[in-house]
Amino acid sequence: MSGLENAKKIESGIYSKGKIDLGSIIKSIKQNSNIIEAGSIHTFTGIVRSTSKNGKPVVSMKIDAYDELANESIKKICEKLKQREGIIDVKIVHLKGEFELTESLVYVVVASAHRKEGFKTISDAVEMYKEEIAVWKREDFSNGSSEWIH
Amino acid sequence: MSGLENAKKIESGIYSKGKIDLGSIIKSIKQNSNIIEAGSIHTFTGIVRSTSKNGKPVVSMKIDAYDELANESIKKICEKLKQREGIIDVKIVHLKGEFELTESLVYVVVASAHRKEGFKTISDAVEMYKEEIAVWKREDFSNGSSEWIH
Amino acid sequence: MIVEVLYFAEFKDITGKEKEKFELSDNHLSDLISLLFKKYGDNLRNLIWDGKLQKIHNLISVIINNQPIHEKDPSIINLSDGSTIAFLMPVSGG
Amino acid sequence: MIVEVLYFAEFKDITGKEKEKFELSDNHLSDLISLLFKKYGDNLRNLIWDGKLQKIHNLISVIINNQPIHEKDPSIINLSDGSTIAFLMPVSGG
Repeated sequence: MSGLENAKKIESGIYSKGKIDLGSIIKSIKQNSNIIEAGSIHTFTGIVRSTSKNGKPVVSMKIDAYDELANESIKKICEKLKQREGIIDVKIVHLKGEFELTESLVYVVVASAHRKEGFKTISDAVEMYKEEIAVWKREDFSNGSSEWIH
Repeated sequence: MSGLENAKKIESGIYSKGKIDLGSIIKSIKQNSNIIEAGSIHTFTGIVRSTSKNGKPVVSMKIDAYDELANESIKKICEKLKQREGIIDVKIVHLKGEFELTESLVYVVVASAHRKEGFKTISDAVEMYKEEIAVWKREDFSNGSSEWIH
Repeated sequence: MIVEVLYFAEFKDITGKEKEKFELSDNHLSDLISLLFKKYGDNLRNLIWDGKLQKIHNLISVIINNQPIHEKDPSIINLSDGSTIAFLMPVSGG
Repeated sequence: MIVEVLYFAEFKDITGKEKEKFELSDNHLSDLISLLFKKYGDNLRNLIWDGKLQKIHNLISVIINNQPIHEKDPSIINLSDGSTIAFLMPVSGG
């Protein structure tokens, strides 16, 4: 556990690529004063896939965000989910910038008393951020064309 | 991505506490040659909770394992789940030894093409290892007594 | 009066800018939209304008000073000096 | 012949050992079980023995050479020189 006491507290929100990684979010959640009530930590990491939904070969991706709006929606989602019985903490960190294949775009971390509510809540958190936060992704294809996804 | 190419390949199985962490399992999964087909990485970490199922205050925990049997069952579970459509990789690492509150006991990591099958498969992986692998946990209570859980 | 437009996603690609200031002669969003169409042409017009209904496309969110505006007729949306305006396409988180 | 018993969880706590060798005079599991009961008494007996049915408890898994044995009557389970034996309580992963 050495070093945990000094881990940086990480707020949910939009960050530039490279500013944050999954390990530091987990460390930050482990500093929550209620973390001893947690039995599990669940994470979701969205990464750049080499194929678009309609099967085109993707070579890179760009994420743009309206930080003020997105940060507000992300905080609302986290606060709402933290009200649930057995949910100790919820963090959503969405990165923006230019991304290569397999690079991480977004992290969601949930600490819960029991696994059942943890699995449910992390899945709900992902559906909510995909619907609600002011973030856009552009897929760049191998033929040189690009497309913003909506 | 620096350093990824040199990340150690980590096999699923039983390890002594301290031998492995979540970050190194994720790094290992990112070396899978099919990882570019993945759109999400899901993780589950079981940690020591300060309360037993029936409400007793827990101060520490011990995990014992029959390594040969447990390793075999873990590998079977991972191989079975990797057969599923859209599942790129599955790793289960169960630690053994003496654990303090909030320390990690077990890691499950799933890489999947789409989030839907990732959420389903990581939840199934957790239910399967809880039923099938030769691992036992003992809760140590604040009054000095202990109990193996079954 | 001066207002500022924030550009995201397609809008950033079309304009090549993150944001841009415009001087308006009246205080309706329609005035700003005419300037935008004049400067960036059909690429931008096709993105936000519903030519049939002569309104902003239903799927475009209009944001003024970080607040969503539900009205889609730009001639009855008021702006003030210093307002920030953004037109948002449907979101698509990573 | 010599066999080895592997102890896990409660069995490790009761015996204070990870594993232990025993010399058997015949090749049935019942011979080993008598030695275990003699050495470790009721603590161990209560864990594995169903006194009513005079068999190994249904919830105990008997493992010989890393293979589960489904028979619960120790007098018809054969051991060989060098066999490893374990009695397992129901599992409880972390």
